[in-house]
Amino acid sequence: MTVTVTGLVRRFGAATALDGVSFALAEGEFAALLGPSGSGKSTLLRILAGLEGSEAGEVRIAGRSMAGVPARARNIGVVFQNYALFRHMTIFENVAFGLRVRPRAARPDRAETARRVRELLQLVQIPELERRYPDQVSGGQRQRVALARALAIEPHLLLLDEPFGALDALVRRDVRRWLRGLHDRLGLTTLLVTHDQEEAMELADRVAVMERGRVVQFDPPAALLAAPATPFVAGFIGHAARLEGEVRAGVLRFGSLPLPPLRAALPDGPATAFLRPGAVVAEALAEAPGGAPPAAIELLRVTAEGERRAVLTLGGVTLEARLAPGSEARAARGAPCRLHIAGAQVFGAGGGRAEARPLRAAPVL
Amino acid sequence: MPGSRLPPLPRRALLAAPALLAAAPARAQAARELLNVSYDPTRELYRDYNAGFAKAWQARTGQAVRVNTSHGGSGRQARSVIDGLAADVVTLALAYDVDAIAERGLIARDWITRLPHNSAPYTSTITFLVRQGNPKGIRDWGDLVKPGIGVITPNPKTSGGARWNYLAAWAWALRQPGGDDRAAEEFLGRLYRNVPVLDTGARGSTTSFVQRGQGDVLLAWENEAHLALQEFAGAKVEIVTPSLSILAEPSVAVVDRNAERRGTRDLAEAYLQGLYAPEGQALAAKHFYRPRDAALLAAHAALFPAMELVTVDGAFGGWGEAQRRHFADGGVFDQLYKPGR
Amino acid sequence: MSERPGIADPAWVRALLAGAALLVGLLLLALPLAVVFAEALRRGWGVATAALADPDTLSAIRLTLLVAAITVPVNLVGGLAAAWCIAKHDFPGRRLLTTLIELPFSVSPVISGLVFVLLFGLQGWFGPWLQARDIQIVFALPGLVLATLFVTFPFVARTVLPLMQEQGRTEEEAAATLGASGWQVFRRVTLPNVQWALLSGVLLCNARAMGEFGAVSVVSGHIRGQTNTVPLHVEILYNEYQFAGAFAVAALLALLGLATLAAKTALERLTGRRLGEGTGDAA
Amino acid sequence: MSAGTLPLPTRGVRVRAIPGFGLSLGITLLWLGLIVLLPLATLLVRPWELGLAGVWDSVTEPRVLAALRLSFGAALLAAAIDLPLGLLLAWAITRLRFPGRGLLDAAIDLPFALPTAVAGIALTALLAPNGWLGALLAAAFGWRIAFTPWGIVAALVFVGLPFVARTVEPVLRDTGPEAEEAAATLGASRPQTLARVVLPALWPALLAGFALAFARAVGEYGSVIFIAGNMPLVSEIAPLLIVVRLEQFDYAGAAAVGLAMLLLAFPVLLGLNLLQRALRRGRA
Repeated sequence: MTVTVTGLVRRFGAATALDGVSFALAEGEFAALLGPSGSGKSTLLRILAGLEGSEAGEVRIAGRSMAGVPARARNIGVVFQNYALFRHMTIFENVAFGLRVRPRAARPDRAETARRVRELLQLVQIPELERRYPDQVSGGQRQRVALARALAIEPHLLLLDEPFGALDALVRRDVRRWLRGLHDRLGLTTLLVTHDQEEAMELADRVAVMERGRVVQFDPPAALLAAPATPFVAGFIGHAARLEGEVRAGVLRFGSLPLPPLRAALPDGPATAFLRPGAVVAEALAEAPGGAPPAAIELLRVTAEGERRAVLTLGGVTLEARLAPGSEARAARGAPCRLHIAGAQVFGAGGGRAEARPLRAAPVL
Repeated sequence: MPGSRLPPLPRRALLAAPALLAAAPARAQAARELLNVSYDPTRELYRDYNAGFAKAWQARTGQAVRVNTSHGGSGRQARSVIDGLAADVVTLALAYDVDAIAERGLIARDWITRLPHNSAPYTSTITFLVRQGNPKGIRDWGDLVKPGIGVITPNPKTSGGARWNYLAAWAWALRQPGGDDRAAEEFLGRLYRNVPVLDTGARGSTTSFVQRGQGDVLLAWENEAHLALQEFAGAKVEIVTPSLSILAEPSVAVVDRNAERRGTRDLAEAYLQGLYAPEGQALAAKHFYRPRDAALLAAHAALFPAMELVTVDGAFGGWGEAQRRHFADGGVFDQLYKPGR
Repeated sequence: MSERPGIADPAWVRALLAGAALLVGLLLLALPLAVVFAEALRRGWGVATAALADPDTLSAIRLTLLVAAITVPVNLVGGLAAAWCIAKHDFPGRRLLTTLIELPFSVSPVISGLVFVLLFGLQGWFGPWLQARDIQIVFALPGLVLATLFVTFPFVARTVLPLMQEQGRTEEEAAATLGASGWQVFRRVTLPNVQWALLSGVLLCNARAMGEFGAVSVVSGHIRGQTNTVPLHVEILYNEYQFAGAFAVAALLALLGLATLAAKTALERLTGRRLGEGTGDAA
Repeated sequence: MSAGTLPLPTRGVRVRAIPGFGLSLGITLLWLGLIVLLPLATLLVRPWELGLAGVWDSVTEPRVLAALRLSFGAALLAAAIDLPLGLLLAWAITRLRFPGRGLLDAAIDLPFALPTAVAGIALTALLAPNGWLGALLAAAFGWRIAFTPWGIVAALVFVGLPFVARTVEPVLRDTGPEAEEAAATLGASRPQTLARVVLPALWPALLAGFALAFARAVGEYGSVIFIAGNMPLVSEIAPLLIVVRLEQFDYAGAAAVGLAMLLLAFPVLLGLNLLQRALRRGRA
C-alpha cells in the first residue's frame, strides 16, 4: 500500500516532536526513518500506527485518510521496540492473538488459526518454540515472535520500531539480512525506525533522515552519501569530521590548519566542510619539513577490513585518514605527516552546497 | 501534674525483660499497691470507693496506698486471675466465677462464708429498660416473648449479668400456671428468638440499646439501668420493674495465694470489709446497688422498689448446679438457643 | 488532546472510573475516619482534650509507645537477618522459612494472644515455674510485648525480602571478592540498597504495633494505668459510656496512623524521584 | 540434619560466596523460634488434652461449625468484594488523572493505619441503624448492615481493601501501556484487550491480594466484634468463640478452635498460592 504523510505536527507541552513532516512511501517499498534520539521518529511511527494523535496534518494509507480511524482498525503491523509480547501467553497464543480478536464473522476457525500460526512460525523459522513463553526464549527469537505476531493480521503496512536494539551485534547482522530477505519475498510496504545509520543504509531502499521534527532528506542510501541535503545529513551520515574554513575566489582554505586548500564552487565567505575518513590521506614523512611538523599521527588503528588508519587531531577535531601507499612503513605514533584530501562536502554560509575537489591531482593517489 | 509519672511496672516484669531496665521508671513512691479485679458495671462504684479507702487507710495507718482496678466481663476477669493476673481481691458478678478461681487453689474453698451476707456486700436485681412512654407496653417477663418485641441481653456464655437475666426469666416462667422445666425452657427459647443483638458483655448491650437504638427492651442490672438513665440524659428511656426477679449477689473475696505472695492480706481484707461499713454501703447505694444495710435500703425505697426476689440457691440449687445444667457447653441454653432465621 | 488515543478509553469512561474510585474511597475509607473525628468533637474540644489529658490515657499512651519501642527494633533486627539470609544465601529449606515467617499473618490476633497465655499463664506450660520465681509475663509488659511481636512479626521481612531478591547477589559477591566481611557486606552494600523499603516496613510495623487490639486484649489484664494500651483504653472508655472520650483517644490513634502514612507516602515520593533520576526518561 | 541427604548441585562443591550466613541464619532461627514457633507449638499440643474424640466433638459442635462457616464465608466474600474494588482503586491511581488522586492514593492505606478497634467502633457508628450511613440504607432499601453477618462482611471489606489494591498497583504500574498498544495494533477492541491482555497479566497479583485479604479477614477480631451482633449460630465469628471458650476456662477447647482455624486456612491459602504459581508459569 502507498502511504502519504502531509504536514504532520505534534507537540508535547512546549516541545515540538513533529514540525510539519511530509513524505510518501511507494507500494512494496522498504523505507527507514533515521535520526538521533529525540528527533521525533518514534512519535511519527506511533502516529502512523494510530497510537498517538497529531495537532495538524494528515496520514493517508492506500489513498484513504486515517483521521478518526483507531489503531485496531488500521490493519498496520507493529513490531515494538521491546517487542511488547504478552508474557502470560505462549508464543503460539501471542501469534494467534490478532486472529482471535477479529469480529466473529471474520474470525478464522480453530484449525485455520492453528494452520496460519504454524505457517508464520515456519516463516520466521521458530516452529519448535510455539509452546514456550516469551520469557523462555532468546532476544532474537522474541523478535521473530513479534514479527510473526504483527504479520498474522496480514497488515497493509509493517512498522518496525528499533527492532534490533535488544540484540547483540552478531545476531543483529544475521537478523537484518534475514528480515530484508523476508521483505523481498512478501513485498510488504515496510517502515523501519532506527538511530543506527548502518542498519538503515543496509536494509532500506530509501532513508528518511529526521532532524528536530522534520524529514530533511528522503533518498536512497547512495544519494545521502553523495549529495547530503543539509550540513546535519552530511555530518550524521558516514562519520564525517566537521571543519570550518573560508572560501575566497572559489578556493576553500582551512586557516592555519595543515590541510591543503580545495576547489569549491561557492560564493566568498565562511564555509563548513565535512570530511569522510576515506577521503583524507596521510602521507607519513621521514622528518618534519622545515621546522615544526604540519601534522603528527596520534595513533594508528586497524579497521575490521584490515586497513591501517591514522588518527589525528586538528583544531580540536578528530580526523581519521587512510595511509598513503609507500609511506606505511614510516607510519608510527608521533610521526609527522602531510595530509591530502580527495574530496569533501562543503556548505556555504548562505546555504549553498558544493562538492569540493583538490586543486591539483593528488600525487599519492 | 498527672503526666509526670511513668506507669509503675511490676518489678517481676523487669526481671523477665532485662533489656527494659533503661526504660524502667524510678520507683519514687513507696505506696503500697492493691489490685482489685472486678467486672464491667462496677467501674464507677470502685472509682469512688478506692479514693475513699486510700484516704481512710492513710489516716489509720499512715501508709499511702494505691488501688488499681481491672474491669471486664466477669468470666474473662476470673479467667485472667486463673491465668496469673495478680489480683489481691476479686469483686465479681457471681459466686460461680469466684468458685472457679477457688477451684484452682488461688482462693480458699470456704471463701463465701468469710464475709457477711454470702460475701456479697451489696446486691442488685434484674429490671427492664424500655423506650420512653413504653410504646410496646412491656410490663412483665411474659411481654418479652410477644412477636415483634426486640429484647437486648448479652450472651450468658460470656456475661455474668446475662446469666442473671436468664435465671430470672426462668424463675418467673416456673412460677406461672403450669410452669415446669419444659415450659420454662420453651419460654426462654421464645425469649432468645426475640434477641436481635447478643453482645458479649452487659456494657455492650446497654450501648446497643441506648446508643445504637437496637431493640425495645433491655434486660439490665438494676444499677446499670439507673446509671444509663443518668449517663444518657437525653436518651429517652425509662425503667420498668417486673413482678418477680432474682436476687443478684455480686461476690467479693481475697485472692489468698496472691495476697500472701504480695504481702497485702491486711490491706485486702480491710478493703473488702470497708464495703460493709456505712461509707461503703452509702457509696453502693449512690451507685444504685442495693445496700445490705436495711435502714439505708429503706431510705432509698424510691430507687429500689420492693419486689419478689428469688435466690440462686433457693431456685436453682446454687451456682455450681445452675452453671452445669444451664450454661455449660451442651447445657440447656445451648439446646434452647436456636436463632429464628 | 488525549495522550494515547490508540488505547485511551473515551473520556466518559475515564470520568466514570475516576468517579467510582473516588466514591469507593469516600464511602469505604474516608467516611469511617470522618466518623472518628466527628464523634470525638461532638461534645466539643473541651471533652476531647480532657479525655486525652486524663492520667489513665497518658499512661496508656506511654505504655503503647514503650511496647512499640521494644517491638519494632526486635522485629527490625530479626526481619533483616531473615531477609538477608534468605535472599543472599542458598540453603535447603529457604521456601519453608519464607512461609514460616509469613505464618503470623494468617493467625488470628486472638490466637496470637492465646498462645502466650497457654505458654506463660498460670495454667500454662511455664506458668508455675515462672510464678515460683516471681516472674510475671502475661498481664504485664513482657506479655504485651510478646503478643505485639507476634502480630507484627512479618512486616519488616516482607517489605525488604522481595526487594533484596530482586536486586540479586552480584553486588554482595563483588563486595566479598573485595575482602569485605559478612557484616561489612550487609552494612555497606545491602543495607543502603534497601533502606527506603526498610523504613517503610518499619513504619507499617510501628503502625500495627501501636494499633493492635485482639492479641493484646487477651494478655493485658486490663489494669488501668498499668497494662492498658491505647486501643484497650479506647474500649474501656467506650464501655464507660464516654463515647466522646473514646473517640477522642481513637482519633489520637488515627492521627498517629495518619502521620505514619504521611511519612510513608513522603518516603515513596522521595524514593520514586530517586529511582526516576537513575533510569532517566527513556521515552 | 536432612541437609546431608539432599542432592547436591552437580557442580560438586557448594560454595558460599557471600559471608555472614551463619550469623544471620542463627538470628533468624532464634527470632522465629522464640516468637512464632514455640508459642504456636502450644496450639498444636494443647487441644489433645481432650483426646482425639474430645477434639473432634469440640470442633464439630454446631456453634463452632457455624462460627467457622461464618468466619471463612464472610472472609471469602469480603475478599471477593475487595477484588474489583481494589482493582478499581489501583487502576484509578495508576492510570487516571483526576483531582484528588493523590489523596485517594494515601487513603488506600487507611485500614492499615487505623487500629482495628477504632475501625470497629467507627464502622458501627457509621452503619448502625441510627448511624450516618445505616439510617440512609435502612430508609432507602430497608437494609440492616450492622449487627448482622453483613456488618461482619463490611468490616472485613474495609480491613482487606488495601491488600488487594496495594498488591495490584505495582504490577499495573509495571505493565505500562505497551502490551495494550500492541493489542490495539493487532485489531483487539478495548474490551478484548482488557479481558485477554490486561486482566490475565493481573491475575497473579489479584490472587495474591485476595489471599492476603482473606488471611487477614479470617482471623480479624477487633473491627468485627463491635459490629457483628455476636449471635451464636448467626453472627458469631470463630475468633470470638475462642475468647468465649477461654472465659469458660476451656483452654483445650479454645486451642482446638484455634487449631481448626489454622488447619482450615492452610489449604485455602495453599490452593491460592498454587493457582498463582500456575498462572505465573513461564514467567521470570
